[in-house]
Amino acid sequence: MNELDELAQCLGQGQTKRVADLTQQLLDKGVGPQRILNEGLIAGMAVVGEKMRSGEMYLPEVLQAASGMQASLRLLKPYLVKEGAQPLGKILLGTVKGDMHDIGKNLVGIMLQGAGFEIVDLGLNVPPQKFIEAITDHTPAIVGLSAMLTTTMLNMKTTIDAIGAAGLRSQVKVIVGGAPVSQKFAEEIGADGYARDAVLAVDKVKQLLGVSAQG
Amino acid sequence: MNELDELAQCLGQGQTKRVADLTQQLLDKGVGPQRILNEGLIAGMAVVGEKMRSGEMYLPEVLQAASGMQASLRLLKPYLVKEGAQPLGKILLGTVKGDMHDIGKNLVGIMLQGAGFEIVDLGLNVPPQKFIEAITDHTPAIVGLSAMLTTTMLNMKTTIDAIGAAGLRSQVKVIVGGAPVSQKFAEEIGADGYARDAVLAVDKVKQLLGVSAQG
Amino acid sequence: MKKNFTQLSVKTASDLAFGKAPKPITCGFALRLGSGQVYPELNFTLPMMTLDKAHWAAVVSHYEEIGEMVRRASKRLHLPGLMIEFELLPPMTEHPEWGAEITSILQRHLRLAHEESGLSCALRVTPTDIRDVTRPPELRSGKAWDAVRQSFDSCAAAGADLLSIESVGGKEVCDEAMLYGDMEGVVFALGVLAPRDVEFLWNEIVAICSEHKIIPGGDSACGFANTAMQLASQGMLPEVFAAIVRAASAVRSLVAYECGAVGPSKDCAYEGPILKAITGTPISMEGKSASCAHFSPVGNVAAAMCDLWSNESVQNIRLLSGSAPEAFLELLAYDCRLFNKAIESGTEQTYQKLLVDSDIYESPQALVLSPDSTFRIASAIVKEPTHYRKTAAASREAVAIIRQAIDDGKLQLAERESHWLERIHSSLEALPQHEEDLVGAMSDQYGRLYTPRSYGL
Amino acid sequence: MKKNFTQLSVKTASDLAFGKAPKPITCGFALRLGSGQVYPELNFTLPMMTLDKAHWAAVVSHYEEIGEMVRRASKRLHLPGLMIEFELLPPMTEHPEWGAEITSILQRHLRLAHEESGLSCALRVTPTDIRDVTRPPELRSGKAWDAVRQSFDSCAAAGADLLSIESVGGKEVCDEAMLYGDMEGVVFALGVLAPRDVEFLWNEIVAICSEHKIIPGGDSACGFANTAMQLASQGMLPEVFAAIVRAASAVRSLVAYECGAVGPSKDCAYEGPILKAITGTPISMEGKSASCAHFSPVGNVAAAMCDLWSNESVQNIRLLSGSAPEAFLELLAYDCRLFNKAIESGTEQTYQKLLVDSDIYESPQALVLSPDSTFRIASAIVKEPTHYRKTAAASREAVAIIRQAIDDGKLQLAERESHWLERIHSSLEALPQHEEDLVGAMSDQYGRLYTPRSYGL
Ligand SMILES: [Zn+2]
Ligand SMILES: [Zn+2]
Ligand SMILES: [Zn+2]
Repeated sequence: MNELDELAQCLGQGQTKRVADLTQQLLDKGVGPQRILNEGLIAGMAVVGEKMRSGEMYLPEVLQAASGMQASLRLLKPYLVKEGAQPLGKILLGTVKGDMHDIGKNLVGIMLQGAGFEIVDLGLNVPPQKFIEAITDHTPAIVGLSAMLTTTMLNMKTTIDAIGAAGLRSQVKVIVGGAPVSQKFAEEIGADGYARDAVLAVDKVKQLLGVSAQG
Repeated sequence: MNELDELAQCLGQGQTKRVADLTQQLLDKGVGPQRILNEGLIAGMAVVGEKMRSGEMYLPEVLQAASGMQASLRLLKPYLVKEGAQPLGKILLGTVKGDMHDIGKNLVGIMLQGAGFEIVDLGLNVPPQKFIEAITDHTPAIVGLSAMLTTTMLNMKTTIDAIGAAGLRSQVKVIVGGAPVSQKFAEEIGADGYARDAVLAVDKVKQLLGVSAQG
Repeated sequence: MKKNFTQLSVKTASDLAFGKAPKPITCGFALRLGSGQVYPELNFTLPMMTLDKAHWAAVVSHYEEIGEMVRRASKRLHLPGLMIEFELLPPMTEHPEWGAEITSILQRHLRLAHEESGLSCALRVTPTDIRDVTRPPELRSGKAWDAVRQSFDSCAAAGADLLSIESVGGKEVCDEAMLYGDMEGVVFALGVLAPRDVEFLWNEIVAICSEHKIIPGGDSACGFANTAMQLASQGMLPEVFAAIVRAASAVRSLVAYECGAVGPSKDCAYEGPILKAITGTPISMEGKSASCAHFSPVGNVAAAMCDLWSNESVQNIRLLSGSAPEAFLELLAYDCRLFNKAIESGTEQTYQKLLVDSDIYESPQALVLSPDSTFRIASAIVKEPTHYRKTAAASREAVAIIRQAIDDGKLQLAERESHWLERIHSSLEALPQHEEDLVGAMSDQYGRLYTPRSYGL
Repeated sequence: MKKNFTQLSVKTASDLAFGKAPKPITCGFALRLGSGQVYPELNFTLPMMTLDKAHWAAVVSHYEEIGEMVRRASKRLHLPGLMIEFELLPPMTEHPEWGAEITSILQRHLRLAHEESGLSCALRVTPTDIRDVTRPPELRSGKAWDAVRQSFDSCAAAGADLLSIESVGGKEVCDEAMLYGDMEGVVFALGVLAPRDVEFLWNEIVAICSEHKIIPGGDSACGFANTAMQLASQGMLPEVFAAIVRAASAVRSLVAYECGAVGPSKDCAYEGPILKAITGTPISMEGKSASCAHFSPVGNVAAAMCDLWSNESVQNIRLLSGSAPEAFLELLAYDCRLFNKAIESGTEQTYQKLLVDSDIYESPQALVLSPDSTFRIASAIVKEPTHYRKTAAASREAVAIIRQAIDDGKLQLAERESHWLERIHSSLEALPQHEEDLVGAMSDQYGRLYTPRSYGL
């Protein structure tokens, strides 16, 4: 097994320390940071995502893998910056105004991070204006809105409309999710995508950004 | 008991022959046809409607009363015409295009007739154009649309829109009903009223036309 | 080749059980019915939308979504087996290729479920009986009948495992007779007209099924007896009327079996227990599980003899938990666990008694569905030689059952109900001995509503 | 005045029954709970809409419509009794007068139902615990807590017959601990933080209830154990984890009873049976009947000891039959007929066994809800002196129950599940003997998530 494959495998096994060590070894050998990221980390996390989807891995194990990825990224970051490498994409997340549920949104954030995306999480009960400011500040590729109540889901529409009124709608894709939300509702309020669960949210983001399963 | 009260009572008891005889007696005595209609027939049918609503009378008994009313009206008609009396109002009924259910609509027609309204029933599977022609021909005060399928209820909207496009919408009030229909849906498609069942449909029609319970 | 059922398939009322039928059948992907297990039969329909060529992609995506849900949920719920029913909507029957397309989508998902997780399952397909598009209905020829026949053939070719229909012959008369509370007219519609149409129709369906080597399921008196049930629940008709129509309606549905149907009967055919008692074939039933589709006074007792347990129909809309079809599939699954655990543990008679006793004295409509009533009505039917006399006998037996429960002090009826019971009793007693006499009288009264040639009259 | 439950309210597991509680209560309009009958508890919520001042008329009309439906349907279904629960939405708690207005509407309809048809009924009102509007939550002071307290008071004044809440103290830590599969953190949240908050909160609620002479119902570990159940159903957490969290969560809910709550517990408190075993108070439960609100692996077994049978929540939207709340009320009514007929006929143990045995070996989450498991977990809880040690003991007993079922060959677990069972077992064995030691360790790990002063720490 080559060391990149080993890195991917250790990631999936949650061996955080070993992942960091292997990353350092690869860097020392002169392997490009972008290659380590793509063929080691993101490839490893793709397998993790697959296993989660098929029911072979639970969230705590995925989080363990994700923390290995973070450890490795901390080492890679200076090199990536030096190379001017682009992250896979930035995603802005938030639960809409009036809604205090955040566990579902948090899951989506964790899964997306594992897939190599950068996450900006605005938390819960987020008014439209705060989304607009964050879009201006962070220029995300995608905004993810969450709502868990039939009486807050229309605030997703309010938020999308406000983003439009601020002239920012063409800069971002918007995805929505949460217990009462459906594909039909997503279409009706002018969202670009809907996902039933956190695993499918990753697929939807990749699809919207034209990113293949392997990153 | 005066004879008008007796007429009303016999009507409710389904004594068709006696209702006709009493009507003739009253006419012979010079009682005005409009008074016989209002204080005898419509008053009697109002009691019948109440009893149906409270569960004291079943439909076959209501129909029996309605046929008494028809027998009486046949006698009154020439006098009413001579007096230039106006009927309580004309109602156009039909099941919308694509929908073959007519029992619910028929019930509404029967109940409305009993309440003194004139009914024009277009039957089932009625295309918008046929409604438009009938509005022009019959100048009804109210159009009642029925649909029983989730896949035909939108044809109510199509029909209302077509009536609008033909410039006839301001001439009629539109009420809707049927298993999948709700108050909210009625409002969304621009109907003037909704009724959950045949008894409530009579109330709704009276309310829209500003007719009191006693006619 | 027409069967004539002259005796019952069971010896006593206590032989009538859920999950067990004297003549089990196997269909689709190894789904064995009536041999010791009850399975869910899932039903669903489209939410509010326009069903035409322009919206066809949206229509298809609903059925794809339901198919995927079925595969996911059958694993989650550890389903031991599953029937799904695809009830066509009228335009899908008018355009037989549309119904066939959805049939093949659902068939594909069931095949995948069977391959992926070994699910025993089958697809029931039920074209719409659109022959009443004209009034009076044209039952044996014309565009509508051609489309219905083509729909059966196309759906069979596209992967239906069994075919059913809710046929409408005689309904044009029954509807009006019921509104006027005319039991004589109801017996004419159900005992004279309807059997003639069911025979015509099911000879065709059985031929199509045998050509495609699939199973002719059964018919449903939905348009007759469930209409009566609905009118009763709205206070338009007496409950006793609806109860008696229920019993009377079994005969016209039985004709499908005389012509070669082998079950399972349709879910909304609450006359199913009577059919099971006579023919021995497995039946599908619905009760409280169908509260998404209609309310009823027979929520528990309807389950007493079922082999499939159905939700009748629910729009593919979103509830808080997930899709409404998934919510009702979960309900069905848990109900079926109870049936099956009861059979496994030998307590099925205790459980059946709970299902029966919890309902039967709350409503005469529930009373006529008990195993005892079923056995009595079925016995009355097989003793008589003709469909007309069978129908009259079933009605009379239902009256006798209700009267006896009142006499025993077990069933309390409002006075208005008792009055109607006696009125119906008198009508039934006054029925002519000879069918021809009834036909003559009824053609005077209802002749404008039907065409004799549609019934070979 | 704090109660200390040191022994169970029942002698054996077989004393745990549906419809009967050692300490029955009477509430509202002569609704007697736990004394031989099970009644429906109907729940409902708004459909998709904006909840603000501008849309208030539309909000009101939904609750009026539901109230009218309840009056009509309770007659149609011959309901012997009914609880309805009004669960406030967050803005209705933020504006206590809004919640009070809806309370008085529903109260009026129940009074009319009682007057018109003698229906025994009561109104449960459940303000939203909005104290987690800030992170970390401010539990004992501030605007949110003021609103919650005012909401209880206003709803009590407006006609609530009993008060409940789904309190959130400790949830901020439990959520994160669960994501990381950290059982130590879960025990800290459920056994150290949550009981302190429940005690604070229920002292207040009991005082408000006694002032208004109404009944302090109970709390629910919904935000903890049902979150775990949902994560398990999405494949995010092992089922064994959710099963053990369920057992552990009973202790924090028990604290409400220590402070004076008398039941019935909340429907979504699946820990209810444990509470009933300990306190003897009637409980509300939900299972397959709540498939409108969420799916679960405990559809039948959840009914085994219920005194109220609930649908948890359903939007007031239209199904084919009528409104969704009416459809689910019908389901509840028929299920209750079965419970009550079983009690009446003396077959309740057979029926309970069906409910239990049909589920318990399909999922460890179902297993821990059986009467036997309930009795064991409850016994483990009352033996220990502190909430922390009670919580640890409940968790360990749940592990022992699951292990034994595996050893007996009755429960089959996937290898990944067994692995987690052992991992959890090790965490529980490694818990410090003294609470202070756990608090120290956990404040390092989770200190950023909570404020000690919210827990009097
Ligand atoms: Zn049907
Ligand atoms: Zn059906
Ligand atoms: Zn809850």
